[in-house]
Amino acid sequence: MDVLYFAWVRERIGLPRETVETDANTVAGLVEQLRAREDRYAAAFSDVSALRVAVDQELSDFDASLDGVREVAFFPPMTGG
Amino acid sequence: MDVLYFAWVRERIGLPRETVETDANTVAGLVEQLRAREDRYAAAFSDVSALRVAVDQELSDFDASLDGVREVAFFPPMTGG
Amino acid sequence: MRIVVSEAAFDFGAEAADFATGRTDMGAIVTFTGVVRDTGTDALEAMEIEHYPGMTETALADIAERATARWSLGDVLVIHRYGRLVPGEMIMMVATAARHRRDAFEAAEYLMDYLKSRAPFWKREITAEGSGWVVARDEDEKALDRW
Amino acid sequence: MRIVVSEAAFDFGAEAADFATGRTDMGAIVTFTGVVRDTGTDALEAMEIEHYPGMTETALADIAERATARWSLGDVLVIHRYGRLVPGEMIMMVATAARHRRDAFEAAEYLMDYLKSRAPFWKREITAEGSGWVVARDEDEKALDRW
Repeated sequence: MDVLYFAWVRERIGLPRETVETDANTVAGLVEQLRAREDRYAAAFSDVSALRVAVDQELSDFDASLDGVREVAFFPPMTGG
Repeated sequence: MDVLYFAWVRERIGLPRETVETDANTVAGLVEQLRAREDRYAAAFSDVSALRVAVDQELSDFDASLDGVREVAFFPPMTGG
Repeated sequence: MRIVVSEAAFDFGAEAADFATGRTDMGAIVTFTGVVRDTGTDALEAMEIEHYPGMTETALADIAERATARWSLGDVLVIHRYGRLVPGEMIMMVATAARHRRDAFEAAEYLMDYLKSRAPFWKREITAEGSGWVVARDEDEKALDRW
Repeated sequence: MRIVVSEAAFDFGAEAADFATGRTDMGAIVTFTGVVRDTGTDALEAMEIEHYPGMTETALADIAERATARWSLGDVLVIHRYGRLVPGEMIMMVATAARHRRDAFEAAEYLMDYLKSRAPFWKREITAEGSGWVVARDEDEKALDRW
């Protein structure tokens, strides 16, 4: 599965995207696994209430299933316009 | 005093402006005198609730005083924009 | 603030670009443009707009000043035509510049609501069947209650 | 409906004129333009806008489609830039065409409110003192409650 990071999430983790092998069933499960990897992931995911997630390029939430999902993206609240 | 007419008020009376000698104290008094002149005036002023008035180029009302006034205009509700 | 009352057509793109360009203090620009619309059953040939020279300019400036007093605006533009226009022609435009988008939007809506019912313009529609004055709509008068 | 996501500058005047010209069925055209604003204490040198290629276009089209479903609109235009912009440059624009002005205004405000908080853009401000991500404002999130 491709995992993408934007804005300060990208900066904290130090890369814009990576391929992740995971057996997590939900976004929250994936976050747990990433957080356990290294300090930079722990720092990026320390407060998930400050994060938003898109699943296959659609805004979603942390309870969302990863079944059949190809792309998950994490980022701070958007500031368009 | 100059009296101006716009839109269908102008059409009913048949002229866009005229000079009127009046001793009326208010717009309503002027309307009474005009209405008494001829049928075309009576027709134009038959229902003053359908009319608006400007006194010296400011929107006003039929109670307004004519003291020192140089120009009075009668017209239907405006349709700008 | 700029107020233009003119029989001639205006260049909407150029006016909008001019108004929006070169500002570093105003983040939000709103424009509204009114276009002569071919409304309904009888095809519209033309719209004739009568106005009250002298009062028109004052009334528009007064409406723009009240908007400026009420919202935090950097600039206001009002252009309104009179005379004969055909469907597709632009009748008028307003533009507002503000630091924040809500001010720019609300001020533009306010300008439009007041232009509709408080600026001395009268529209006459000309169709193949004849012509008639556009009647002021109750909902346009009621729109002023918002403000 | 036209959605443009681009690093290049757009010509606001030409886009606005294009959008507004040649319509005889839509009487009301509203545009909103966002300009990079030199906000405050530290002079802004540039704004960098990051986005999510692929999702951005879909998200903008989805917002525009929801506006079209909700109001009676003849057309919608959304242009949004990404990359590095300096104060005074235009970040984005929306335009709406409707028969009636209320629809055009409300739809444009709706588009802006959703663009602010639901389109995948992130802004970073660069000043002489350093740089920082623009933080989403609570009031922008609350603005969605209107709809």
